[in-house]
Amino acid sequence: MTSVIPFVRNEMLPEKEPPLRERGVVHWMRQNLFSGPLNTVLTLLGLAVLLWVASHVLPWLMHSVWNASSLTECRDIITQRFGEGATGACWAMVKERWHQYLYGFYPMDLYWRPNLAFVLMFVAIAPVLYTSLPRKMLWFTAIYPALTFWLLWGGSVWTPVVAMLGFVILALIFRALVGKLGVPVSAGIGVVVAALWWMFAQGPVSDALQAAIPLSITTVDSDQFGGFLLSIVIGVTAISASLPMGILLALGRKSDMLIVRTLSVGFIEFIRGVPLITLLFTASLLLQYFLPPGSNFDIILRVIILVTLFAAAYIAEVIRGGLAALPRGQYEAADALGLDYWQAQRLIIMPQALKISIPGIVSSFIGLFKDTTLVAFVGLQDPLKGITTIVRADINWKGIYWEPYIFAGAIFFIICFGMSRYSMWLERKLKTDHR
Amino acid sequence: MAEQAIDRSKMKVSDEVAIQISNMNKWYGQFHVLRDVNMTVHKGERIVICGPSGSGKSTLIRCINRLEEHQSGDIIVDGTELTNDLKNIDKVRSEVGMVFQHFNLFPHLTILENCTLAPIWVRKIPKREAEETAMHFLRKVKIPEQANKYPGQLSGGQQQRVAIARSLCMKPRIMLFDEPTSALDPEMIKEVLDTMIELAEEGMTMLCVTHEMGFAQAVANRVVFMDKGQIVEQNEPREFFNNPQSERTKAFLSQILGH
Amino acid sequence: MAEQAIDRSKMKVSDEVAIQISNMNKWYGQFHVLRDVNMTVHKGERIVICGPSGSGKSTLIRCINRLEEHQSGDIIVDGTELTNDLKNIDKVRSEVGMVFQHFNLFPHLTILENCTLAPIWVRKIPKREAEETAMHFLRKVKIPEQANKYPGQLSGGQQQRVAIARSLCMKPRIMLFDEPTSALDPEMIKEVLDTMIELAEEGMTMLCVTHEMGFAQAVANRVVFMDKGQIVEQNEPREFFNNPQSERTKAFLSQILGH
Amino acid sequence: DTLADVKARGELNCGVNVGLTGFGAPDANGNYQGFDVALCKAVAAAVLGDASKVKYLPTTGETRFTALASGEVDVLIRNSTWSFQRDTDLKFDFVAVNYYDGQGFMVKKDLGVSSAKELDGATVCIQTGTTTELNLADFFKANNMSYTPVNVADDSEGQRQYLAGACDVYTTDASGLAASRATLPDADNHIILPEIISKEPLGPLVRHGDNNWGDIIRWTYFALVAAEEYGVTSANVADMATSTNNPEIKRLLGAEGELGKMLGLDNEWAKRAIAASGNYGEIFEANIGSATPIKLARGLNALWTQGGLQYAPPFR
Amino acid sequence: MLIYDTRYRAITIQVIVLTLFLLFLSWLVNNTIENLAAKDRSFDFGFLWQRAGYDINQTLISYTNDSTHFRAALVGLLNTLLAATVGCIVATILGVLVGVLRLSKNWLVGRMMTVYVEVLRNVPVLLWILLTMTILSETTPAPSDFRVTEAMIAAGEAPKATMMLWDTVAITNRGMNVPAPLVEHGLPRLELLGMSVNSNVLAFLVVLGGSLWVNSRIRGHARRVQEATGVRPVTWWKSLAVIVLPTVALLMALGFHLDIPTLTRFNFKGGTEILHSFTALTLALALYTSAFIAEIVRAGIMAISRGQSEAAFALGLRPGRTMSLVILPQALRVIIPPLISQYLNLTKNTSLAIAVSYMDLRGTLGGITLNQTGKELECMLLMMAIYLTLSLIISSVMNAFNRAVALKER
Ligand SMILES: Nc1ncnc2c1ncn2[C@@H]1O[C@H](COP(=O)(O)OP(=O)(O)OP(=O)(O)O)[C@@H](O)[C@H]1O
Ligand SMILES: Nc1ncnc2c1ncn2[C@@H]1O[C@H](COP(=O)(O)OP(=O)(O)OP(=O)(O)O)[C@@H](O)[C@H]1O
Ligand SMILES: [Mg+2]
Ligand SMILES: [Mg+2]
Repeated sequence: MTSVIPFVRNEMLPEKEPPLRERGVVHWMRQNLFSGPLNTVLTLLGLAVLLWVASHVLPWLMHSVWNASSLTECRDIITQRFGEGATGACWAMVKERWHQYLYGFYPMDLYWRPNLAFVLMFVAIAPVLYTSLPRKMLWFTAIYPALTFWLLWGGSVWTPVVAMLGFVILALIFRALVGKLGVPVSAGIGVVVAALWWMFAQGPVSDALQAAIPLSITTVDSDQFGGFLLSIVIGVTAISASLPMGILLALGRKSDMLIVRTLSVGFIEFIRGVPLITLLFTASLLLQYFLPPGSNFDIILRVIILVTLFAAAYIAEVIRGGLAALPRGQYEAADALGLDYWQAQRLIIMPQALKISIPGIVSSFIGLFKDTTLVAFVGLQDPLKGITTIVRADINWKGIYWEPYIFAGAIFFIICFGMSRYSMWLERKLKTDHR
Repeated sequence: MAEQAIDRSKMKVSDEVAIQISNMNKWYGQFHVLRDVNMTVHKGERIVICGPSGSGKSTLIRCINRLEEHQSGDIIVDGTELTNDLKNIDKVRSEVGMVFQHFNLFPHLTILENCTLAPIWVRKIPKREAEETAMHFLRKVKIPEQANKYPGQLSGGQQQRVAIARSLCMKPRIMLFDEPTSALDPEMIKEVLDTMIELAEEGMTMLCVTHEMGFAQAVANRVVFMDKGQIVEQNEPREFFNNPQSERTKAFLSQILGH
Repeated sequence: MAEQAIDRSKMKVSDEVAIQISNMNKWYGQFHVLRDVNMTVHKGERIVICGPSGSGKSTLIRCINRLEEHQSGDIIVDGTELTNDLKNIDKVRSEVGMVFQHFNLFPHLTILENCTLAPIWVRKIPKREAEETAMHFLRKVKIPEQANKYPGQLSGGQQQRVAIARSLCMKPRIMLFDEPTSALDPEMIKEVLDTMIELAEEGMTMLCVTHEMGFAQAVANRVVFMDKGQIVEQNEPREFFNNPQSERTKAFLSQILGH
Repeated sequence: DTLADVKARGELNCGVNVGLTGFGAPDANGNYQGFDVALCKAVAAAVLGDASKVKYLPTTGETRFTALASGEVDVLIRNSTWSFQRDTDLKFDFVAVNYYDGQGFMVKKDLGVSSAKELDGATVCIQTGTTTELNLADFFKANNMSYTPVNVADDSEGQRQYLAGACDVYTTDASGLAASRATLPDADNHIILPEIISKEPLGPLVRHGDNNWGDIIRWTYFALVAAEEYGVTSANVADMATSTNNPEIKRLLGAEGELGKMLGLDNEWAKRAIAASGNYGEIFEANIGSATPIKLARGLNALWTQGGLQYAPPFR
Repeated sequence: MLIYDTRYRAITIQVIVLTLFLLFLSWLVNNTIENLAAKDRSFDFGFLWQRAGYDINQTLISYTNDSTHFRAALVGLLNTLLAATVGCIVATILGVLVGVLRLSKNWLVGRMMTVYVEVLRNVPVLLWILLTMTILSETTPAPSDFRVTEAMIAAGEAPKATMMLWDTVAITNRGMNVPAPLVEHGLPRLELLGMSVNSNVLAFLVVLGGSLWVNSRIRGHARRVQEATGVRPVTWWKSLAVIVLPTVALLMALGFHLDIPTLTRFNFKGGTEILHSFTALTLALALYTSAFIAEIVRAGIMAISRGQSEAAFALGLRPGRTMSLVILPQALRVIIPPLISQYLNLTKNTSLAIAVSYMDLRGTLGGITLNQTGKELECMLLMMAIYLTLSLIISSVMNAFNRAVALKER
């Protein structure tokens, strides 16, 4: 039987560099590119694919033409410079038409208005995301929709102001009654009164105000909206308008009242079960059957409404996930403190659930934003197909096809990719917020 | 607990009834959790409820502020009967404070906001005033300096003390504790128990589910032992621990104290 | 541990060498984790490895069954040298069992399937036979009745015992343990240590990273202390604990035992 | 009452095609141009007194009739074929034919095809949702030939697919074919086959039930045709109104009679309509005529006096 | 008051909600009736039985322009299902591949896969459909490029393009022409349940099914042997023989031969033509969806902790076995639910087929039929109902699956 030989180290060994083959570029390549037969094959395959792509795309890109007034001219220039049979990109089209891709037919001298609205959007979102900002900024968030509406569509300033008054009335009535009648009833009465205001007082009051104090800017009609402006207007409006609806639907789906739950589930599953394009066709083809005879409003508005319903179903599912992630204890603590259902939802549950849901909401938005290209199928000027069709109908650019797709695709990529990265960053940041 | 001289003289029990539970039964589906529970709690009493896991202790105290609904029998809290009337429920809840095992602080609100939320929204107290009350109670649980931090930044013991302060801010007449220390590390348990002892000394009516027998001996004026949804034995602490009557109590105590 | 009379007489150490580590070095990128490690383990030895966090204990035993690759020096396990040769690695792995801190049971398989998976697919043992062996070892770790449950349905201590049984089913000659009890609640630690003691009594060669000093004193025939990737001290347990030589060991022990 | 609506709105909602070269498409500045668009402008000028008071609503093959039926547009001027079913079953009124067209075929020259009867087995690109689809099926059936359809969404897509060789033949209205051919880089390598397999009378259409509004569109259009017939152009219309002695022209231009009143407009309506983009001939030449890259011949669309079918009833 | 009593509160609210909902519903229906009356339209599906009058370029069931609109819709639906099925399969293969490669230690490949995923999923799917179509039709030769004329023979020139795979497959800018299976002396068609069934196919399926059954018996036997002795007998040659021989025998008996596409005046005829519109739609949808699937797969595999594979290695299992016995069975539970919702998305996205002239349900029922008949209300409602049914079927399969594989917990 061996006995243990005691051992004591008195001098500690110093740290040493790893042997040469474990360091340097060669090591890195061996480790990361050629660490085995399979990896070597993969690396070679990857290189081959890269080379193949480059050899096909690069010449075309190198032969780009930036200044020309028509496709024919582009082709001539390319033949001239690079010889017979050379092909190249004709970015001259983009140079001439880029503003239509971004703004559609929005009057050029008014571009500052959508630009301003776009910049202000970030100011409006900021206080929602960053609780460290002064709470007063939320007031700006509240008036932002009206402000944007006015900036984008123009006209009398009183129209959005009076419309906002409807919300103010709703809020006042709600506040006055909520103590006595509870949330659902007072909210219901508020909504009814506000709706009456919008239906009957909106027009006369804003006209009267406009007559008394004329304050207006140039009107821009919806049919002049197009390109990314249209996509962003539809996307942003639909997502923000769908949030409250999504919250209600998510609560409905979690409710223990059978009928409420069934209706919520039915709505959500119906919307999620049909392609967006059929809903768009509903907006353009079927709404005329479902609305009272004679009612007729803007196709963009109709599309926004249907897209909002669509987004609401998806947002509801996202928020449901957020709700599920909340421990039961939060509900119980709220109950034990004597908060009622709506107080608990508003003060305790929703702030937390929404925060958890931010990444999901952002990815719904990205999905929706990409899907706004489908409005081309109902005749709106989306940046991908709608504007491109128009450009191709121009006798100068008839027959161009890669460039518009690459241009619009690149912008989509930048926006969507940027947004997804931002939301990942935000998620990390919000997680450590309180540590 | 012994280290501290506990002043039992202040802990007066009055004759007024705070909670009256009579013939109360509760089922979860088919499962009979609480069976014919009868219990009278007087103002100022400090009752410790103990018993094996699953014996219905939590369920019992959760029935008292209607986090669970009972199916038969009566519960009268401070003169208000717990029925299906929402108004009564609201009234009872605002008189009864509850502290949970897992604290259940609201992580998105600061400590101060946690404490002022219910006073402002339920009691409709002006914010300024609510904050003053909150600071008062935070001082009492000895963490006024944490008022502007978030729950996530505090240790478990501190969080539980905040939870107690939060309940106190509603100025409840009765406090319920459901295993307030069992999710805590040993070092932190003492902080929380000290706070509870202080509360007891001020004459608060308390029902506390706990297995801290030291606490029971030092503070409780009555120990209730439950098993299988029934109250098996109750007695004042000294008698209860030294001279348990029922076999089940004996078995349970030997297990608990044997540790 | 003291409650139990441990029969050290059966734990014989033979002269045969089970593991021979010589001048072994390992780097993670630029970081030198293991520095010139030399160690000889004889058949039947029960070695406890301890040391501060990050000192390379886990890395060392993971090198022994090639879960990590070493960059210089030799490791010879049961006569097989660990090189890049896949055959050798397979051979070593089938002779060396390993138990992890987090059990790492396969949650989609029942306990029995967990235990028979490797024997069937690696050792090509008929299923019937593998199941018999598995039941044998499950009985040994005292949970034969759980054989058809899933890991998620067991407590932590039970899961760790299954993990041990799973390793044993491969009939290894050497067992490696990497902090097998540190993820367990105190009540469950004992169950697992008992199982390990039983193994030791049967003469299994064991290398065990653990901070359970009671276990070390009771079972180990050698305690190895590591720091900064080096073996700083090794000795038989009594000497090691009562008379540590190096300053580092002393500091470490005072910390561990001070608890 | 559409007229009252339009007047109250101060704007004419005109449903157009945005993807058809020469007939309707916005340019780089967003201004709509084209043969159909010019008629929209003329109507706006006649009704509202300002040719720019038009809101162009882009429609697709699928949405166009719904847009009209639902009142989203006041008039649809979008190369739509007048057919029995559309006039009756869909409850629309075609008020005139501003372009007599017919479905034709375009093929690559090197295919060596000289007649549509030789197209057995060919792959044919065709715009979906149009009458051409049915004509095509009927034509091949009648001639006992087979074909493979490629149903494309719009003209530019059709042209692209044809050019890429995804189909041997591109079929659409002959005007569209000519426009497409004109803009091909190698126009000479493509020929339009002689067969015209269908009648495609294209014209503006309005909803059933508002006859006065239909009359306004119809007679605005006829005013343009008549103006060509009488030599009234956008350049000389102001002079003509005062200087002419021809009573028909006088009535047309409002110098005599009360024709405008009968339509519910003022008497200058036709004058303004003609001034907007010129008479029918001018519009034709400016947008699709031989001076443009599209180079359409007048053909059937010449005035009846010149052997064509364009014929305006008398203004009296 | 009812609203303050917990017992009646819920019922009261539900009654109110239901009333409001029914009011809303009847408002909609009422509007629709009024609108239909105002437009002098009717609401009936009779048009489905009228002659369609148009042609469809890809039909899985027999269809001519004399068929009814109903049959056209059916053709469209089948085309939708075909694109969806093939798309899902390709997307899964690509997605799994990319997801696994993205986890690979190979730096270059890892980066390339990241680019693949990010580029594909951050650009609208419509663009991918249009682009794929453009690439397919721009980079392939026209049918005429295959023609060999007298003049060319004389000049010794080769045609610009030639057929592939021993002159059996022609890829043109319209589609892929591949050989089609034909039988010389086939069995007569069977009339079954009012449907005409190709009995050759039936016979083929019967024989194949039989072979597969025998094969499963052989494998079962092998498994029992393995359980008893630990050694698995070699069975692959038995399996091969059992599956191949009877099938080959049947095909020979029927006089099986391939119908090889040949160049005619305009197109390749004979064989089966796989249109580019189909390929482009399916491929683009598959590529787009594969980016999402790759992320799902990656997340699924990463969700299985490293500990699992280490434990398997420590037990002596080889990496391949570890993957198949330990990692995949667990990862699949995580992967499959989101995977199926991707299938759902893909199925819904096939409605973009019109962008590349593929005649799916949207193209027939919701496109040409709608246009020719003007029955937008009926067509759109019918179409929504069909898509909804498809979705519900897929998601109920998913729920069933989830319930079946849920891990057992305490
Ligand atoms: N929501 C519920 N639905 C069904 N059964 C429940 C529910 N909550 C608790 N139970 C059951 O009721 C019994 C009593 O539960 P209770 O939580 O009151 O026990 P307890 O005495 O507090 O136990 P512990 O010491 O473990 O907290 C237990 O058997 C438990 O399983
Ligand atoms: N995969 C790895 N890559 C890089 N560094 C690593 C890796 N694994 C471990 N290390 C580092 O190697 C050192 C030794 O790690 P090891 O896990 O062996 O320590 P340990 O002694 O087992 O510590 P503990 O008691 O915390 O388990 C640590 O500093 C650790 O950070
Ligand atoms: Mg409990
Ligand atoms: Mg370790």
